[in-house]
Amino acid sequence: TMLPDRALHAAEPVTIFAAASTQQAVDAVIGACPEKAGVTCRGVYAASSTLARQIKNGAPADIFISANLIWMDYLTESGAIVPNSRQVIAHNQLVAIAPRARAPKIDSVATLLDWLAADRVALGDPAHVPAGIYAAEALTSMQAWDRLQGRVLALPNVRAALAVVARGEAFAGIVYATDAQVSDDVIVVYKILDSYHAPIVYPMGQVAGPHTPGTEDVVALFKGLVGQHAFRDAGFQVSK
Amino acid sequence: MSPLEIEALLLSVQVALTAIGVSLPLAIFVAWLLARKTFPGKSVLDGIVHLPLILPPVVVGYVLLVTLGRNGTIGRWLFETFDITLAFTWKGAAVAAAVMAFPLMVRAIRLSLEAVDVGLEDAARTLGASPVRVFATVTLPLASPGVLSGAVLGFARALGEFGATITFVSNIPGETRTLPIALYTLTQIPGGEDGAFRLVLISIGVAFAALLVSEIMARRLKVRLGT
Amino acid sequence: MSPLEIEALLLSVQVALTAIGVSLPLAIFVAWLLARKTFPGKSVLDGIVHLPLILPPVVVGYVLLVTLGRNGTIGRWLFETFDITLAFTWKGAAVAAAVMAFPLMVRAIRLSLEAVDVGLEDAARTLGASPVRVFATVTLPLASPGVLSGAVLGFARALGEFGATITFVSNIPGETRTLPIALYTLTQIPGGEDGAFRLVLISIGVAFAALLVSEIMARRLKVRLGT
Amino acid sequence: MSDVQSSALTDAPPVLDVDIRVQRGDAFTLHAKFTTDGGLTALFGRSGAGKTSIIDCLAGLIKPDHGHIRINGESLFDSSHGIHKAPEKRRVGYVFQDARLFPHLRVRANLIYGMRLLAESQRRHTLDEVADMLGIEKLLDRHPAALSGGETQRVAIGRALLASPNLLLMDEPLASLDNDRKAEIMPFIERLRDQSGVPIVFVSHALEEVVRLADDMVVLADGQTIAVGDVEDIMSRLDLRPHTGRFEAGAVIHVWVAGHDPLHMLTELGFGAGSIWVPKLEFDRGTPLRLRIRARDVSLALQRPTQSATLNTFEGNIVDIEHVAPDVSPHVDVLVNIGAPVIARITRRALEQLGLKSGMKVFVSVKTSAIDRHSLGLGRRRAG
Amino acid sequence: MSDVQSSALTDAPPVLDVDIRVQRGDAFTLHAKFTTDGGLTALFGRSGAGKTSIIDCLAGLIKPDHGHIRINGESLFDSSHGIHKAPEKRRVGYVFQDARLFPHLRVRANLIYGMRLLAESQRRHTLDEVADMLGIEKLLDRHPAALSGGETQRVAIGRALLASPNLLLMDEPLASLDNDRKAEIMPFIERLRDQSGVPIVFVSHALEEVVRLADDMVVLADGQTIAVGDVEDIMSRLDLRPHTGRFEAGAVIHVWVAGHDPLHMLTELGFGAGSIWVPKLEFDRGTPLRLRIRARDVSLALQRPTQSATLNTFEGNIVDIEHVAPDVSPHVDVLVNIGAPVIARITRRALEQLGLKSGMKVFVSVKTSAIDRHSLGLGRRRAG
Ligand SMILES: Nc1ncnc2c1ncn2[C@@H]1O[C@H](COP(=O)(O)OP(=O)(O)OP(=O)(O)O)[C@@H](O)[C@H]1O
Ligand SMILES: Nc1ncnc2c1ncn2[C@@H]1O[C@H](COP(=O)(O)OP(=O)(O)OP(=O)(O)O)[C@@H](O)[C@H]1O
Ligand SMILES: [Mg+2]
Ligand SMILES: [Mg+2]
Repeated sequence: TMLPDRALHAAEPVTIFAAASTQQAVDAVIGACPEKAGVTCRGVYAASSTLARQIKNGAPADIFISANLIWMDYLTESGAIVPNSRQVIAHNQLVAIAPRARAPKIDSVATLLDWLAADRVALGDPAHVPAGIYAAEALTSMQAWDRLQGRVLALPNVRAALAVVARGEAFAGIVYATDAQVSDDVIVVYKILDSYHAPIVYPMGQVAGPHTPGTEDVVALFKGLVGQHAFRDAGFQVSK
Repeated sequence: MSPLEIEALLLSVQVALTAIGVSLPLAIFVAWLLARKTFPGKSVLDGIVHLPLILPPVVVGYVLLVTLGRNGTIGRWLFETFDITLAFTWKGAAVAAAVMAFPLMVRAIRLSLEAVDVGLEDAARTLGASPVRVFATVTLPLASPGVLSGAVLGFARALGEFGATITFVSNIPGETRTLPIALYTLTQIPGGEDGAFRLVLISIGVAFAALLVSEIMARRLKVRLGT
Repeated sequence: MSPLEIEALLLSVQVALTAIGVSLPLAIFVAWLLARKTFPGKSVLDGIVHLPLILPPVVVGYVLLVTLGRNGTIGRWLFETFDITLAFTWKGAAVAAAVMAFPLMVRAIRLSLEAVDVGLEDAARTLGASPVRVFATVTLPLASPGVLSGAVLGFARALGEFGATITFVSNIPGETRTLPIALYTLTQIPGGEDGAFRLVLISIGVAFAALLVSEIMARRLKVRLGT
Repeated sequence: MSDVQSSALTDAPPVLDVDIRVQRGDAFTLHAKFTTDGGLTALFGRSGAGKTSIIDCLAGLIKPDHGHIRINGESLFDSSHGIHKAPEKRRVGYVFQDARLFPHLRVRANLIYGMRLLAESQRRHTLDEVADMLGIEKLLDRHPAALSGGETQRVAIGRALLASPNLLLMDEPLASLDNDRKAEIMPFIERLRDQSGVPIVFVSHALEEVVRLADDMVVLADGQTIAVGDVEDIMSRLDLRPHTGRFEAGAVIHVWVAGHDPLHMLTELGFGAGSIWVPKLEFDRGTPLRLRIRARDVSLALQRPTQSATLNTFEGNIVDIEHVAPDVSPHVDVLVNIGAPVIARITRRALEQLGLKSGMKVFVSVKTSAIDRHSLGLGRRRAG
Repeated sequence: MSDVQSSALTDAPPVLDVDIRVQRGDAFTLHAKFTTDGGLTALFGRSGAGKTSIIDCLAGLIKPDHGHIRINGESLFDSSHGIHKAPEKRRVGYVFQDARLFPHLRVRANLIYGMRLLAESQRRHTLDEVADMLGIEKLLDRHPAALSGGETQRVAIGRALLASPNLLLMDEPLASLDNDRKAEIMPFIERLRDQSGVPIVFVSHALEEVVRLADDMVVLADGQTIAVGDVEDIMSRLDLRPHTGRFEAGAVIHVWVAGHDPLHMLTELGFGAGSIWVPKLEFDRGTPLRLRIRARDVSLALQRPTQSATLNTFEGNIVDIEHVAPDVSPHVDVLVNIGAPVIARITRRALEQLGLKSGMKVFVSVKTSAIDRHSLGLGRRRAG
């Protein structure tokens, strides 16, 4: 969508619309912007779906970092993202977590599934939360989804799932590795292999139309070492 | 309507009615305290009543989870004493809706209670009615437009409650997936707009029906109040 | 408080005050229409007023985004005619807050308007006051407790507004990151809990301050109303 | 005052021309039909007769189902022409039976509420003048809730007066006032009536107020207009006694101020064939007045009383003798013509003892002290 | 009725013992101090004197700052003992000046509101009886908003009566009623007073109501208790004239029913040294009554009037002559002892013409027709 007035706001910072789960890493990159890219940056964090809709409706974003492919595809198809600017800048991993006080010992998929079946399992809502979608996919691959579906607590976002486990409302949960880091009350009891689900990727793209000067430099910053370090520090895996 | 839509609709109505039905007496009591009594801590009570309005619903939901969840102090007590589980059940959804609707109900009822002529209450007392009876036979009937108004407001709010509900009781189909939660879910996936739009229409339909009923009741009340 | 907290606090207060300040006259007008007039489509108006209450805030925010965004019909017209941009600005946050608070304000004000003795309005008319003047000098002052109550309720709701706001105007630091949105942001980063807790306390503080002010105003009103 | 028919004979339309029907609830139908030529018109009737309903129609607060209301020929309401003027366009001052002070305004603001809406030139009274007359100067800064019942009513009267209305409606304005206060306020109403030219419609249960203040009288019963006419006519109509009240029967005669006796503080009032002494009045010689003489205050004797403290003794002839209510009352009313008609109420025993018959000569005594300020009304303009 | 001091001399405590101080707002201080021995006590005073405030204190709606209120020795309020009984525990029936009907209840439900709270055995009246007496049978299914002013007041009276109170408080209950209606209700109040033994405190502006109904009278001015006592005493105290009203001066004498003349529908009332004829009364021989004779209804002459229609003529001696208000009135009041004290109001001119002096013999005439039902009260128990 054309935004004729965008160029008028030359002094404005480069604005990065990023999935809330990437906030820590994106903040780190933004901190480096003035020095490394010669511009100021600001981060706007919300659910990928919210941000995508806003961009489609003319939000003043220069860069979009999504927590999944679907919303990036949605924007690309509607012409709001410069197609060749897209690049995956980080990966994530699913982990099974338990309250620190009740952490079991799990060494195989079989023990994992038995444990999951014993109580409620907190997930992001498989209907729409990416982490939940991946988790459901993984459990399906493990041929346990039908069995576990009834025990699933589908929560509005991963952080909510984390909180439910941290509070002991559920004794098991499946979240991103990055999220598991956040809370001291939970402990990772099992890392789910990538092979059980589609890769968990964080694509970045440049918003189409007139944009804030310096946007390209910031895009480069994310793609470069600064970005890689920031995401790795936040617990993501960084590909190259 | 699809079976899923009907399920969500019925659940929503059940949750909202339960929420209002259970919390209305308490709302009336608190409104009366605030309208007619002075006591230490009154403004603290007033503040607490308003909290669900001021805090983001997700925070309220989180607080509910912490206190009423199965590991929460109250939640555990409820479970051990009455075998009641609130977290992740429709009853919990009703609690969340009730909490969010509570300040609205209290405000409306309080306003009406404050408008009741104290002279009429005095008259009732000289006729031998105890304060409780005065309240039941004079104050409350005269404030009934406000009670109705508060109940309608609360019902609407309960119907629309989303943030606290999803945080406290999750999004369990048939148990806690109310209309707004179903609606929200649909907005989170690309192409969900059509389904979402249908749910919006259903929500609006429920709301209009509720308002219509309340207006009819209000008109009856007016006749009964002789105004 | 940290500069960021202060920023969010001031922004929230600014947004909430603007929201209430701008929408209150309209709320009074709509409440008056509903309380005193009969016209075709009255129940439709009543329904529309209540919609923001029934729909999940995210849906309301989305509707605002689509209509008032830069590409929305009304949004574009506003921009081209008055050079006003609502989407992704604090003004838009105020609009979102106002829309969400609107039904609460209308209900409270309507309730008070309905309680005003028509006999007093009659008396004012026999003294030569036009209906507008009667409204301004008799009806409205007598309904002022309800207006105040509605404004307080609306202000609290506006302060706590999250879903519609983040959907409509996003989460732009210094522009649209109000207290609830800052709170949300903090819950998304590791170790944000302490900060989030501080923000909850700040929110509660603002709310108590607002309630205190409103109670003082209510007491003054009571004295002025001679009751 | 006249019937609609007779008023059609004169050129000018009646000052007030009312002919309305209203249905209130299921049970009550009001049919009011009267005209007045200005001055003060009293609506008189039992509780529930429809007095307040009429006043509400005049003020525009109730819309009649049928008929018309005209002031000086101008329609305020006319069902056949679809006219129904808004209350605020009628410039009526209404003193409500239930006061209806604005609770949120202090007494001062209540009083000037209507006045402030008028141009300076249209204001006929000042706040100070009215507050002083009503004895409410000290209350100006109070809220209505802090007033006693009578204080409330006085403020309500002041508020209506200060709006300088073209028609003043008063619904039992004096009922909650004590006698002294009434005595202070009545002259003010009289002055309004006589000097302002503003027609006044007045509801009262108290016949002495009606006689003193009213020129015309509309008698209502069960929503029907039973009688309309000069107060004098109505009061001397024996068929209306059940409505106007039995005990307070009397006659009203036209008199004028014939002279003063300043030493004894007496005033001489002339009438057809003599004069009557009453407590001193502050009126100029020649001023026409109406004097109500209650039947119970009149004594009869066959011989002229001598060495009596009664100053007013007249010779006259018995015109008519009427049993008041043969089954329940020991009294008869004797109508005596002493140049003007007066009614004497005596017992049947006395009637028999004295052998009174129509046409007989009798001596009529009226005590000066039985005539009080309440019995006197200023004669109306057209009577002067 | 007596002062607090003198009541201490008797064994039984007074029926009602009130001694209270209240501050209302900045400007008004009320100090009420009176005792009564039951019966009907009238509070009399100008608008704003504090009558409603006293009643509110008795009902428990206002808490006095100091003092006590006792009924038959039992404290309803006592500041020195920290007693303040709740209104609903006092069993007072309160007829409010502003009616205060419950707007959401129909007339019937309003009426039985208090009655329903009583055990069957405690109910002294039935709904039908009271509705009939007040003429409100047809209104039972109405809402208060659809009542006229007088109808509202009648329902309010009924509601208080049906609560079968132990103390009845009536704040100008008759002010908005027409004379016929008053005449119907007053006998009921009299019966209540005489037969139920319920003490009644009654506010009225109308002296004829007070005289007819009240045993005792409390005169208030500006919040101060000016005088307390028997109605007879108060009414004949010349120093209270400014408060009790100048025109309505008169004397109240104790009489008893001495006989009847059914043919002429007259009743003979005996007193100290003679008898007086009045319209027929439905009382048995010997019934004690109080008779108020207005000064303005009494004539004086030096010779016995002959061939006069006045039945009641007495010989007496002038006890005292008092100028009513030398500067403004032509009248003097002459106190004559005819075996009982009566006051005659005559002009100064007549006084001079007849050369009246203290001690002179005079003939006093009282017209039978000047004595109406309003002038008569049943004598109180202790007087009987
Ligand atoms: N709430 C109040 N605050 C201040 N003054 C008050 C209040 N209520 C009454 N007053 C004053 O107290 C005085 C006595 O009032 P009260 O109502 O007892 O008079 P009242 O004798 O019943 O008069 P009325 O015959 O006019 O009803 C009045 O001067 C009144 O203005
Ligand atoms: N809203 C109403 N609905 C039905 N009936 C009504 C309504 N208002 C008044 N009435 C009836 O109409 C009749 C006339 O009432 P109105 O108030 O005119 O009487 P009024 O002559 O002023 O009596 P009062 O002297 O008692 O004030 C009464 O019988 C009353 O009950
Ligand atoms: Mg009336
Ligand atoms: Mg009073």
